[in-house]
Amino acid sequence: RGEGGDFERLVSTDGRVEPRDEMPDAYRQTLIRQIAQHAHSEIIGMQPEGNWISRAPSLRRKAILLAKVQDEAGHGLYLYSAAETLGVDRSELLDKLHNGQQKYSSIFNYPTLTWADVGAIGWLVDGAAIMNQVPLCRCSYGPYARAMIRVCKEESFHQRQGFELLWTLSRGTERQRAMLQDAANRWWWPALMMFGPPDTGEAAKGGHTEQSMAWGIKRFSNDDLRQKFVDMTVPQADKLGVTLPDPDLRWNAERGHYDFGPIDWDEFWRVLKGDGPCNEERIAHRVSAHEEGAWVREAASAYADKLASRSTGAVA
Amino acid sequence: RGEGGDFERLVSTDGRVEPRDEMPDAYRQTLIRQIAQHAHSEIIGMQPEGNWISRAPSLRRKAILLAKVQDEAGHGLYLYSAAETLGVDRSELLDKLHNGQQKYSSIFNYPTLTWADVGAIGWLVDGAAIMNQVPLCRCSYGPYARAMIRVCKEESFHQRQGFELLWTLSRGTERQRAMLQDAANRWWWPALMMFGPPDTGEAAKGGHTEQSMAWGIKRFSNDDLRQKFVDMTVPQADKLGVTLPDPDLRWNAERGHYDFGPIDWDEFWRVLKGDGPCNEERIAHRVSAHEEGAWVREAASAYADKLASRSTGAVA
Amino acid sequence: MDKTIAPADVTATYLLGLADDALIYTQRLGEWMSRAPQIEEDMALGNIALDLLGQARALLTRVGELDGTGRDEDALAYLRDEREFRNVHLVERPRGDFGDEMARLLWFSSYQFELYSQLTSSTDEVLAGVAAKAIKEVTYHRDHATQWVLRLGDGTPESHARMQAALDRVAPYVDELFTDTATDEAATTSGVGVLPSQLRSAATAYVRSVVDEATLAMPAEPRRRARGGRDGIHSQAMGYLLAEMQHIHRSHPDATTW
Amino acid sequence: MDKTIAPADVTATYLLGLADDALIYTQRLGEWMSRAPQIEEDMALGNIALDLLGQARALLTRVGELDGTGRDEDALAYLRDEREFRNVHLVERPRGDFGDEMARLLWFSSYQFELYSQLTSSTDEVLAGVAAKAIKEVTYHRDHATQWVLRLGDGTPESHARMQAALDRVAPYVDELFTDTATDEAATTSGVGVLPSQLRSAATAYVRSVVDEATLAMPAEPRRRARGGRDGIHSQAMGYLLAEMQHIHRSHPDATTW
Repeated sequence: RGEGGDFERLVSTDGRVEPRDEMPDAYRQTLIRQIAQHAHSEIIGMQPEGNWISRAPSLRRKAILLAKVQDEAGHGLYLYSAAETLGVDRSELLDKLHNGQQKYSSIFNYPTLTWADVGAIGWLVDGAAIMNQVPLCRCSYGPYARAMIRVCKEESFHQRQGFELLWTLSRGTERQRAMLQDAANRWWWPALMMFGPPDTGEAAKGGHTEQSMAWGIKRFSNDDLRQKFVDMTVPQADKLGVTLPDPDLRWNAERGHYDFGPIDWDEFWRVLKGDGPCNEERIAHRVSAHEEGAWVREAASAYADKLASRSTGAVA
Repeated sequence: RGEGGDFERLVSTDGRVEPRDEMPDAYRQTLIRQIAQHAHSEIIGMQPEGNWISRAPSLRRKAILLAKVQDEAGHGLYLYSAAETLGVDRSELLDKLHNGQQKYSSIFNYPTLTWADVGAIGWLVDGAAIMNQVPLCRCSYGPYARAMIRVCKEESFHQRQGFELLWTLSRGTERQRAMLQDAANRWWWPALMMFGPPDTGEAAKGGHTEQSMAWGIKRFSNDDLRQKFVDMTVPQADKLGVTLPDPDLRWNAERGHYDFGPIDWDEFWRVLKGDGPCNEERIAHRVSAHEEGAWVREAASAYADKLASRSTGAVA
Repeated sequence: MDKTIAPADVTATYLLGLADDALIYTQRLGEWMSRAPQIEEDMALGNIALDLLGQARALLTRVGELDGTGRDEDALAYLRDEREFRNVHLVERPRGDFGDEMARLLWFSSYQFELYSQLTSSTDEVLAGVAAKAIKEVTYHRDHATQWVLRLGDGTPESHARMQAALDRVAPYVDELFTDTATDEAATTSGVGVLPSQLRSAATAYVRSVVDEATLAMPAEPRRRARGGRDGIHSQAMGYLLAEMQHIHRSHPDATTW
Repeated sequence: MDKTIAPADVTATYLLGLADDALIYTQRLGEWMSRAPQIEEDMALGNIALDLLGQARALLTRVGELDGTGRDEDALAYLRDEREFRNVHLVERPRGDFGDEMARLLWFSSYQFELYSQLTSSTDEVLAGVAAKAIKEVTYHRDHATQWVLRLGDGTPESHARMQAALDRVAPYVDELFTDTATDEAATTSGVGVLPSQLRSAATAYVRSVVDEATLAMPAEPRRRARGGRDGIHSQAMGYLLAEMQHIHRSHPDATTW
């Protein structure tokens, strides 16, 4: 403890770095950025799904959706707490979300246009998120790894619920099935983009992947995770009777994987840089909730101070 | 002209008093109050019907309703203009509406709960209004009388449209007919209250009716107008297949009129004094439109001043 | 309305009022998701909404069994028209600021607390069961509202003023909670229900104790009072709430499952 | 979307875009009734809404004749789902302040002015007739917006700032008005329609002249651009607009007349 060597040894032996351990500043900053982005994604992710709470077409689905959006708030909290162990605080991170210094997952810049989108988010977006997150349960930073274990457990539950919602539509009327197909058409490619730009082969040069892997934060490349996701999801689409919107998608027996067509990275970068359908709306919604709640948070803090000083007074 | 006798002579010979004529201050104040209340009723009356523009169940009805609400704005304008001939201005009258110093017809403190209410307002509320207003076309004050001629013409059109809407419902499904009956149940008594409290027999003492009649502002008592309205409306209800919610309602061959049951004047006074379903809402809606528009009105006025001073500058 | 539109069975009609209160309040609380002052509060309001939705579902299902129409919870929630909803105006009131929500929740949970405390001995076993479960939930709701009214009332000068204003704005909706209808009387006679008027003093005493401790004042007698919700007479806000809630369901009349 | 959901007939699909623009903008303008800054403006916005509703009704009726489904104007307005609406995002944008509305109206009426000026010679006679009538209406709409942008831009410092901010907020929605779709190209080839891209410079020049005279600045290239409306990809506001518009009609599936 206290020696520079501890960190290297911990990481190289697949041990867990804990908050009290020394760690390189770059490692700390990378983690803060990544955990914050992850937390922000949970919080912003409440909006596209929250959009359907009032309109859910059955009370059972309304309850499931309410519980899911509530879980996302919970995930946000665990993750902000994990980030706080690295010496930042939540309000600082929220400020950076609000002023654009920190990002959230670009997938949430797409709108939820039909009820089937709620299912598609569970099936595809949560599915992709889990693929990204399961390896993080073995992340070198202990608090993050432990938060991810809890998050992943709940996310798999959400993913199954999303699939089940779509399965119900797939057994439904023609219009329900059309709604399902349409949602798959719109969410498939953005879901594939969630793994980030290519980081193997030529594209490996200059990215963060290598360093993150060395630090035990990242375990698989974006491309490997994306392939795993495609391999997992195509059979599920078959079960739903959905045609995924990729004419190049086919089983490659030689590789033992599904081949898939080229991803429109121009769209990815465009949306990431602000020209997505909902970028402004998501941040404006979040900022307005934050600003409208300022007086409440101030009151809670003033009241806590009063209570503390009263109990001090009583003691004195 | 210029002699006190002119006014008395004009009024007693059923002539028209014009803005440039001298008139007793009490006459002027009575007219201002009455015309302003009438104008305010048109403006506030836009709200209960405007409530259904976005939800009208056919595009044809949506167009009719839009046009009707727009006509009400127009009526408000004629009437404020008529009031302005008496030496007040619109903004002053609007302030008095907003701060509660002047009233509007209490009927608009009831909510429009179903689509049939739009028809019921046309049939019953406009019907009662016309009954009140037709005699005002012969009012002793010229500008008011002329405004009323125009208003009454349009109101009769609205009244027929309202009836036609309900007639369509009466030929419709069971649920459409139930909606019609329910609207009649809820609007019948408030419509009868629109003629104001009793002002004949015992009740005649201490009211304003006598003076207003002497001045040629009022031509019939509240009770006479109410009776005329009942006599006109009962056969229309029959045509619609509607049962009016009054067990005492029946033809009295001896009187040559319909008898009807006692009116709940407690409800009338309660609503008038502020404890109606929508009093707060109507005024709050109106005040907020007014306040949100303040910057626009100020800009229009500043711009008009600039134009005026530019054209003066060009001349000089 | 009781005679013409409401289900014939008194118990069903009585339960429908309780169910609609919970359902419509769920709609309003759900609007807070992603809009609360802090993330913990998104979670808390979501929890409360879920509890109320659970109550609504159990009660609606029971109504469908009792009233002879064979409607399930969804038919009752999605396919009734505005005039057939029997909730009080308090719960349909449009979402205001967080102070308004805590004022509404304090009154509503104090009412529900007294209500369900008594209904555990309802002769309708389903209702008694719902009440037994709900009482634990409602105790938490009431405590949650209490804590916030204390914090806001005794927090900053701004929050004190805003919390007081919120209590004043909610005041016109309180009386309806404790007003007996003919259905209440019949349901009480049959041992199914309880008279709302008998809940008034305990609920009011609780609210008053919170308001006092929060250094706030109980509002003066309001100039107007909401009425008629139990007879299906609602505010103009209700139609918009139902349009939103029912639109997708009603847009698929031939769908049998979601 | 063109391949799967939209009516097969290109003309019908083309007209549906124009109809939906008018219909959805009618909904937003109708929200101003009783909420305008002055009574004259309630009347003016009501007039404009009525004109647009008239266009929408004529065009929807024509769509129903052409697309072979036999739907009347009401079936098309009330019984389509969100993904089947082909309007641009500009018209579905939630009502902002009066400056936002005038910025929207200036752009939309300038677009419609150029559009209908050309469509008077459409090979579809119904469309040519609608255009001939609409051109007079739209001339008034454009003039009305122009007068207000001048007053607000060159009025008070506050109104200048607010009008500029409104122009900036509307900027992301302008490009879509002038973006050609495959349907536009096919309809232009057949002589029914006109390419939106060919309307851009004249409409923009008009707006620019007004903005200049109003002492305002044309907004910089916006960071984001709305897209997809003609393919039925809308903003999240659209579902709520349709819920409100369609709820009563959809609540009475067996009603044949209103």
